[in-house]
Amino acid sequence: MGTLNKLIQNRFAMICIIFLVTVVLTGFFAPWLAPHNPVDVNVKEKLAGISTTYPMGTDQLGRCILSRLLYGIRTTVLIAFITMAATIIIGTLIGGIAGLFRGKIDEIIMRICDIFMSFPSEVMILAIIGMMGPGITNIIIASIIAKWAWYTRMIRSIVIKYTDKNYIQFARVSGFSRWHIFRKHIMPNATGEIAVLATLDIGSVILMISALSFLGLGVQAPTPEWGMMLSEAKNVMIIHPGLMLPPGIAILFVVAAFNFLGDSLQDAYNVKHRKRWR
Amino acid sequence: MLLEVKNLSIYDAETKDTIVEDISFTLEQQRNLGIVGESGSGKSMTVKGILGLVAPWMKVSGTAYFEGEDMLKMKAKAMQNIRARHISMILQDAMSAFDPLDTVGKQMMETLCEHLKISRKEAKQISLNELGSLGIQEASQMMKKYPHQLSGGMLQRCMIAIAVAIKPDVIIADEPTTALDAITQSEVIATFQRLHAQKRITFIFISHDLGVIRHLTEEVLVMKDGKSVEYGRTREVFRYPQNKYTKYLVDTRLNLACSFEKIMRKGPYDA
Amino acid sequence: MLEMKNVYKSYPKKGTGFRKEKLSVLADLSFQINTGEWVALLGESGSGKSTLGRLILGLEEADRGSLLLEGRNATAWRKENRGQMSVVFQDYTSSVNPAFRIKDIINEPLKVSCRNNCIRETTKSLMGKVGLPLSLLNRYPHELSGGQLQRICIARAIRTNPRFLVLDEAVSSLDISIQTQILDLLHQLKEEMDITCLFIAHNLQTVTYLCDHVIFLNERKIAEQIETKKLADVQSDYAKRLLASAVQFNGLDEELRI
Amino acid sequence: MKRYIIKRLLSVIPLLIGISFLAFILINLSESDPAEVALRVNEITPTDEAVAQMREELGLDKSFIERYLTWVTSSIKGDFGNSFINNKPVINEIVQALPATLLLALVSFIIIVVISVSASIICTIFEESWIDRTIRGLVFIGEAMPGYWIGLLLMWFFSIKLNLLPTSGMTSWASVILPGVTLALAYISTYVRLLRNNMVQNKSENFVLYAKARGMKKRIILKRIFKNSLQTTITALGMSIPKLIAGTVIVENIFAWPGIGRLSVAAIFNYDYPVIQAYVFLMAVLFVACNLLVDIVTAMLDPRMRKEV
Repeated sequence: MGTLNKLIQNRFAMICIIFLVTVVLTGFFAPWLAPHNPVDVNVKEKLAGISTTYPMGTDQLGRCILSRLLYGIRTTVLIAFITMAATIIIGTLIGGIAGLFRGKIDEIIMRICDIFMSFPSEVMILAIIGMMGPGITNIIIASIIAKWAWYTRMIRSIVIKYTDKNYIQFARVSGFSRWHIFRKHIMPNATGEIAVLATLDIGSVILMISALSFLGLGVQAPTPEWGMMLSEAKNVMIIHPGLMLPPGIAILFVVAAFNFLGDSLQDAYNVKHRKRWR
Repeated sequence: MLLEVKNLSIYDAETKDTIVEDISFTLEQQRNLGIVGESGSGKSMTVKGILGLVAPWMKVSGTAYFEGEDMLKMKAKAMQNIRARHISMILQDAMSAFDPLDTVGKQMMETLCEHLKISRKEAKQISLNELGSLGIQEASQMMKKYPHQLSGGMLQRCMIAIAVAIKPDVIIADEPTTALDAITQSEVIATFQRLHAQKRITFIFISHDLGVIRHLTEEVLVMKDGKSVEYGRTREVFRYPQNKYTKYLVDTRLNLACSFEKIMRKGPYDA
Repeated sequence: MLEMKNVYKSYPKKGTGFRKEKLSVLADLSFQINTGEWVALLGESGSGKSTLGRLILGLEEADRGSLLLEGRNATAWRKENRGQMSVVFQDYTSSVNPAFRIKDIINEPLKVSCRNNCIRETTKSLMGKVGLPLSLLNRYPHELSGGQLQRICIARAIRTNPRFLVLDEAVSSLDISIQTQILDLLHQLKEEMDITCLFIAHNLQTVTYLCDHVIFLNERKIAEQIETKKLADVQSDYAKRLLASAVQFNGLDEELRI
Repeated sequence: MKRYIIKRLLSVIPLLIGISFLAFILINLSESDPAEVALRVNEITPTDEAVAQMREELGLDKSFIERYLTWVTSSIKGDFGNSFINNKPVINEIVQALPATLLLALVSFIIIVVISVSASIICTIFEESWIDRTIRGLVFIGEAMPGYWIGLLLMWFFSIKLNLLPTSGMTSWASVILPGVTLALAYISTYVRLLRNNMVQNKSENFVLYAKARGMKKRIILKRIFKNSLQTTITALGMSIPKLIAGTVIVENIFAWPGIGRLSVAAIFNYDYPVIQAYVFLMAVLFVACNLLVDIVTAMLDPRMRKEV
């Protein structure tokens, strides 16, 4: 369809897609691609420079940075994907119900969302992690709780936008059931917009997860994770500042690629979004 | 001769579409010009091109002489002066044409102070007079209102009042009645007719409604797909259309009017 | 066919608050449409004419009053007569799902009244009926012009042979030459089909072209209901003014004298 | 207008009740028994007897609703209980840490306002020029950079490499510069993007075309564009205040800034539930209050809102 063509024509967006696919595949095949075990400590070789055995050098415990970076994809990107998928499923379910049925149910759901959205997401996540303790599962749960309300609201407004379209009004007049309308008319059109939302937001999820790990609240040592690698690099900043670069750049590139892709997707979807001038 | 446009073409550099192609017309003192065409025929773009109101990526070529000067080659500053003093414009969508955050009166006065170099007090007086002569009661109350508090017809009149108060040589009205309800529409048209007769203002009307154009203009330019298909005296063009497309437009329009006319003629008033 | 009695309708005003303020759009409305008649509903923007259409279609509920279809409660009627009521909207671009092919769009209503066996045959004749080539069937909506899309919407609306049709400003956003074509099409359908129709419009000329009765709606109320033939002797002030303004710009040659 | 403010104030009440309830539930999510935790952190062996005593002391033996009500009523009075760690009233700890956080938030708020407003105005005036493109490019990179990474890089460059500014702590006035800039940089991109898009969109509004058509000067037209963007600007910047205060968590930890963000993270590591509870509740209240204020201010600015209510 038109959307896909437009995306393919956008060369930079294609580069982003290729890059992200490569990143995901690299993460998947990390055990075969990484030169070393990412958790193998080798104190003799600590803070080594670039060499053929250690293409990116080693950290303060002598662990191979490249290997840790590659394995880090598994944690960071995977956690982000899981969080996003779960949030979207919850948001679509609840937001869909609210948007489709309106009335009392909608009112109640929206008030609950209001309450959840009164907490800044950072605070909400801190609170939940504070209560349940640090750890991977807990940051995923915390991020979902912090984000679901916003998604529910966005997806509800998307659903409502479509229910106001004439072709849905026509289907209602013809006597189609709500379920039929939702399945045939709303979902296919809304999926694209939800995908745009998710792509635009996944970067911020990655940033948040790595930030929590940086604080020591997320992924626990010795599991390799980019945010945590930065936190470790901080400790040896004075003697070996170079350690800060690989994980930081990795996060920057992945997040930037997702953001750019999200923007291009949005442009491709909204033909009307094109610059207007009267 | 007030305005002479020759071989005007507008080209969209982004989409590489030609929007207006080779349009020529002349506007004589006191002889209103109508530009008719269906949606997308480029009629509105034509006048925006002349006044330099198109987006930067629209390339305008040709000549448009106003008082011996080619408007298409003017600097932005000189063009602003033309728009301020010589050629006023009335837009189609009155509801969104005023800044929603300011009162209508303030925006009227701002325009007058700027262009006529007068004090706010004088500007207010002129605005009141103009609004009054357009048949608006309690004009001073109205000037204190914000755009969202007024109807489309009222805002349309405010635009007309601004345009008239500046005493320009030409007023260009872009679909001035399309967004209005039938009754308001006929009132606004009556206003235009009066202004033309009393204040001796020359108008360019852009419309898709042949009935309105027939009422208001002496000359007409018929456009289709960015090209001019017929240009001449309104009466003649509508009565004996030379071009196939013009004939088609006139015929469909008459066809539509016919049943209504029949019913009305049968009525008791006919006697 | 349709009878409306003392119908009131209002919308909640925007803004937060506990006491919901209401904006009344229709007040104490009563009228009826006889079977087989084409009735026009005329009014200015904001007179509540579209809301009235939506009430009849069941897209909205009235606050008060009763709506009867063929002598029965409207909700019950709709449930039993799926596909027997249909509509054409003003905005043709949002009337069709952009992801569907034309053939899927016009055949969609059939899924309710389940008469799948003769689809091919009638699709063909239907396209002929609304004056469109069969080659359009496999296209997508964005490849069609406004006039063609509105024809598609009409084809879809009459797909299930409905008994009642609402045309909500169905020609208003089209160019006048296209308007005439669509009106001709509707005229022809009126002759061929046994259908009752409510034609919502704001333009008198289009109304007289097509309808037997005219209802003037002004400021939430019915100003006047009259046979189109007798349009010239309307009584109410609003209808007179509307008529006068229409008369003025009707012709292209001589001004129509009345 | 008065009615609108009253209405808006009243609408906050159910929201606050909801928030306090949610904050309370969050705290009770914890898998471990608070009484046990309280004993452990004070290095008392949690025998059954001691736990039971502690439960009574903390009021944990009462019903859920009862506990909620006591918690809310005492919270309103500013009594959030005592810290598990040092047994001092939580409110004192927070009041002690708050000024540092407020200072940090204020500094970065000023930086954000100055830079994002001026950058978006420049972008709007010179739309699609090289400067607009450059700023947009920087914004794009800024949005993808982790805030704490920027902080580390700045710290390394200015404190270690150039030795211009102190690395951490709150020792002199200069110490606020790095954390303030880091905090601001994390948010600036978002705001520049938001404001610029809003202004550019306003540029294509019909009233701008009409202002041009009636021959207004460019300066006056720009003024109108900016005035129309003011509402979005105030909303965005107003809401940035609570976000900044909440967002100090990371920055305070990088630069060892003695504010409430660091306090709360320390509390999380120490399972100091009363502190976390108080932090969450106060943040939510702050968020709601700012939201309310911003709503009222923007409503006062917009004539459409002013009349309607």
